[in-house]
Amino acid sequence: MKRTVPLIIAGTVGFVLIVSYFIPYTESWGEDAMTWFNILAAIAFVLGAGNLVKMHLKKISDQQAGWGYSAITLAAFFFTLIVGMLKIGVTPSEKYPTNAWAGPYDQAGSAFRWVYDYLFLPLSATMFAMLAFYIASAAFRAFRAKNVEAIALLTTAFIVLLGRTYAGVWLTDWIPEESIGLEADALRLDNVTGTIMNTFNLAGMRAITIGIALGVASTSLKVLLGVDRSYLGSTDD
Amino acid sequence: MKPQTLGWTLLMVVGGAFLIGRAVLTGAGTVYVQDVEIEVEIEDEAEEEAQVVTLQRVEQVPPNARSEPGVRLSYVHTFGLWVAAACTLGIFSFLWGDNPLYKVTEAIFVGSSAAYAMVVAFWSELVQNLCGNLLPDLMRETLIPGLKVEEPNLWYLVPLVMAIMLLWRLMPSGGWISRWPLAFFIGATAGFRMMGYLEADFTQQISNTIMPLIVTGADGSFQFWASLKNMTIVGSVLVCLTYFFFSVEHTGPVGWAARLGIWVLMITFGASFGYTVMGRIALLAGRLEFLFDDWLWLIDPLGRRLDM
Amino acid sequence: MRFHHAALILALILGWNAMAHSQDAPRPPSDVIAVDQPNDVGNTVDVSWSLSPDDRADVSPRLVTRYDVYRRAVGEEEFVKVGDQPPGASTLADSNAVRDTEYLYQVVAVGPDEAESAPAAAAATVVPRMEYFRRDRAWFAVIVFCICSTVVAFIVIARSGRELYIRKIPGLEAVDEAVGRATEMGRDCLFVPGIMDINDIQTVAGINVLSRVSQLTAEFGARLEVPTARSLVMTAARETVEASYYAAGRPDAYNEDDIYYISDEQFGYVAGAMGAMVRERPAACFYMGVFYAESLLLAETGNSIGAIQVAGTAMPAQLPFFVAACDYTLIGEEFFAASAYLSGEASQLGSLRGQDVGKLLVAFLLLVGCSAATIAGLTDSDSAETALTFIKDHVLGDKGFLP
Amino acid sequence: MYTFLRDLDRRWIFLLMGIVATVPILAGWRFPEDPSPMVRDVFHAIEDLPDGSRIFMAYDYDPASQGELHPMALAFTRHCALKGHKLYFFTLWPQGGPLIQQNIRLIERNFPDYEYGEDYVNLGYRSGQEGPIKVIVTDLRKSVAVDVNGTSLSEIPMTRDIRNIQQMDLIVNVSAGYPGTKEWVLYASTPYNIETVAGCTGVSAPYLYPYYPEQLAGILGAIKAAAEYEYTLIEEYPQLKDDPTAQEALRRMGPQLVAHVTLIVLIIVGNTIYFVGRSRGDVT
Repeated sequence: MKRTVPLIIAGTVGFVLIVSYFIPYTESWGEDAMTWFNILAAIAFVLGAGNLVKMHLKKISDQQAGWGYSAITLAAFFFTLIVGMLKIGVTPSEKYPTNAWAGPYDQAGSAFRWVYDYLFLPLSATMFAMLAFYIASAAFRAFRAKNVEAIALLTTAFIVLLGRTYAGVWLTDWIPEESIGLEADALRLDNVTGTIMNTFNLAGMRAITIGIALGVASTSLKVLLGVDRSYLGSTDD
Repeated sequence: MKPQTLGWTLLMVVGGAFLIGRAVLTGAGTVYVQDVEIEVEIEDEAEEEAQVVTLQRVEQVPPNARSEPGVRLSYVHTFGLWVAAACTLGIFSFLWGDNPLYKVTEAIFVGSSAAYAMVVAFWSELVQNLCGNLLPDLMRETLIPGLKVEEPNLWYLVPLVMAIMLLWRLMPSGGWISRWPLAFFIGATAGFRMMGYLEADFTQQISNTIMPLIVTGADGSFQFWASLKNMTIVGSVLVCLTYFFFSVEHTGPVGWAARLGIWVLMITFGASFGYTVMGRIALLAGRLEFLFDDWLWLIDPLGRRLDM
Repeated sequence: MRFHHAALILALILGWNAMAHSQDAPRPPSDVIAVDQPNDVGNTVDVSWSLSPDDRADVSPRLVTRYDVYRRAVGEEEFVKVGDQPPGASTLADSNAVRDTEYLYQVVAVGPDEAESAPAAAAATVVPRMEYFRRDRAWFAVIVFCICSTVVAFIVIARSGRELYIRKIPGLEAVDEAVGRATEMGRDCLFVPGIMDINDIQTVAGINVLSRVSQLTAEFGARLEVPTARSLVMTAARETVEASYYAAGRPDAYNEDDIYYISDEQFGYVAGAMGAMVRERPAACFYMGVFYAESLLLAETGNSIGAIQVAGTAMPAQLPFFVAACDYTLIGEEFFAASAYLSGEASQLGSLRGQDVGKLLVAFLLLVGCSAATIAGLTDSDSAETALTFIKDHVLGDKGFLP
Repeated sequence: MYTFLRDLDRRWIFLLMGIVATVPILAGWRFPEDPSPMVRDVFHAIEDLPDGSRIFMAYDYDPASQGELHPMALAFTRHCALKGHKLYFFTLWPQGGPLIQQNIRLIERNFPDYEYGEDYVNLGYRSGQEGPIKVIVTDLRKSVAVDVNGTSLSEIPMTRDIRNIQQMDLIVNVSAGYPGTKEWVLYASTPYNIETVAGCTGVSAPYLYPYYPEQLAGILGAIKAAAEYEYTLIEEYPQLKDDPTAQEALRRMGPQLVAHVTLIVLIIVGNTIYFVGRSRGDVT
């Protein structure tokens, strides 16, 4: 019961989705399965948040190191949750001016939007922007020409870095368009970059893509046939 | 340690003085808003005359409009802007090293982002698709007045039950119940991914790679560069696939092919690296523009503070 | 009173419309054709027409502002509008048809001020039908079947006890070595199973590697920390690690709280994981699963605390950073192979062999296809041309089973 | 010198990077652009459609990647509006909603003739990662019954006759990762032959190249391509020449150039130290 039913469910729904790809009659079955899937995906956010709350409450009640930060996390969580769920500051939309609940939850001027604009946006954007610094330090310390492979990687990176800014154009625009009967401008850095992207990068990525597609197919098959059941865990509960 | 503390204190004092100076002298970091009233007519079937409802909206305006009538300083948004700037600097402070300010911003980030995703999923998916189909009349009267679903669709009880089973995981015992919806989730993913990947990433990729190895122009002349390009593409795909071949040892000709394959892969990664750098710098530029333009008013690329 | 007004307005509109007709209504489109869309559920009719002679891009303002498409079920009186298209467009797919109903279609060109041309009707009626099998995907079905059956066949062979050779994957020793080093130094190991959910196969592969790492930490007595971005991954990781500690006979050393959930949000998670790294200072870091931008953040932070780092991912975009910043990286499919190798399960090794057969199929199709394309380009050979179109349009395309 | 550089605290590099990005922004440096063939392909995919075509704007990005993708998204929106296309905004990212609203603000400010429901509509966010693509590609209403304002799609003129997104003339996808361009290619454009163009982050552009040109009509990779796109747009529509909001990506290329050169210098210096160290026997 605890293991067989899940295997049957996984196999059936997967099979329906595969069949609906080939048989138009079953197309709507596939749509229904996907609609339910999307609802479950939304519930997964609640599950995630539930876990977060559980974990931080435990940290606070155990007075673990840094529990003060857990308290801040929970405060931020509940503040965002409450202003969002209650649609605080949302005014009715023009279409339904008498129903305040019909306004969009992320309306400009609402409290939830304030959290988005002034907390969420700067925090996530800055987090991402930090990568610029880390790339610089990685360039200095990690990108070493240790062997032939590394040299290939570095040289390509060099060319692409230059070729994708005006520096590449500026450095090599002295190369004539045509010389000794050949299209010499292919040697300009911006064109070399284009060639690398359209030839080597395309081929390398294509091989990786094909390999991964095969990997996805065989793993999916194993899941549907119940051969791979790691998602069920190894214990009974 | 002492000189360092002194250095920090000095930096803080100078920085603080600069900020206060900017704020007092130029008004940097202030946000201005305008109240807008929208009149909407609602047609009431019972009434002869259409009723008029006035909706209040607050709109942000660029600072150079601050002396216009109806425009006022917004304390909420100004406070928000300074909070945003503090958050930005708080995260950047991690570059120096772990510190309490970073930990506070990190905690706020984790908490608000979890709640954010939950709120958005609740309103857009659970209310509209789940409740909208199970309780259409109630939803029409309360949350979604424009809903067109007439009859409750009882099929949606299935995802509802599965949702409850999934949430059962938060309970102290009986966690195995959540395996049923989990199995549904995983089975569905496996099913549609298998088809999607095999079509777009397998057959289509083979089809995209089939090309003439020797290219001739319209007049029948031999095209050297185009031929070389095609040969390189087809050859590179084949040697890279050899590298990912696990059933034979990489020795002899196979070993050579695999070695060529790893070189092509490295060139690919080099190109990837170059492209990624480009993106990351743009992100930093975006943040710096926020600090210099919106907050400190040092630059004005969009002309929002001309004539001030 | 109201009725009176309405009638007056209607009369005005009609009269004005009639006037417009006579003056600046565009000429109608022609050659309207309505056909049932093949290989569908039977809800779509493809309507096409030749543009009105007045529909010209070089005249401004345009004399045709849009085309309205109408349809009427045979037996009904009124034509119903089913859609419109901008000028210059000459096709419309009406996807709101009802299966097995006979329809008549007509198209009207609309000019400025809503002046309508005379309707152009399709010569024949059309009945949308549902097909039982998507013939355009017939060859694709064959390919899917081939790949699936090879994988299944090799799994069966492997389970029957036949040894399947899989080449040694370099970098697996790196895992053992890293855990050993961490134990020597008396510091922790950190395992990041990526940021995607358990339904991603890379996460599953990562959990397989985790099972190996946790076996080692259980044997050596090192502490293992696993921050996760998804609650479901956390549960799976807990179960895997617990099983390893039981198998190693050290259930007492297993601490559930070392495997914890941070946040579903990408950067919220990274912020938490990076924080954990600088505070706990693990000596060995493993990154196995799906990674996005966080790859470099994690790898650089690991670098700065001097940890040995081993990574594995099939995310092409993130591989350069792992390759550059980590001590060892499992690239793309190598990562899946490593996970199969580590699990040691016959079925895993069998499916790996099945994938290799898939790669042979790719090589075969490429060689045949490229040869045909080359010959077709060099000579005017009809058979090479036929072979090429057969492979590209039928076997790999959507033109049906046979030409 | 060697030991100083070898043991250099990485915070100095961070500082250098900060300065390098700051100076061009404060100084407002700009550089000319030369649109690449790929960018022209994307431009023509939108430009060559008949005016008033239906375009599905799948804007799958969030504030984290705003610096890189927002200029591109705005350029797409502006271009489509200049052509008078009908726009259907949709996002698979929970944080994408307010960014769509900013694109809509652009329309409201610059194209007063554009009317909500007639010329553009905001379908909002749906959860399930690639799940919603699978549904809307055959049945839009099963996933999106109402727009963001709670109005039923059957009451909105431009969605009344739309059953699924196969009826779109083009999908314009701006993507910051997963779910994004790859998923649109896998579940919509390849199986149902819907023409698609993509604008994506620098990190994902290289792995989308295998789809070009058969499965994707064009790819804009990162801010550089966005700048070239803006440049092409200004060439074609000279009225944008004096509009600073139409040149956000062009502006961002200043720090880009200086930072790229700095990175190259850093790699060279790093490797010099490495080789000097190796010759001295410092590195194994």
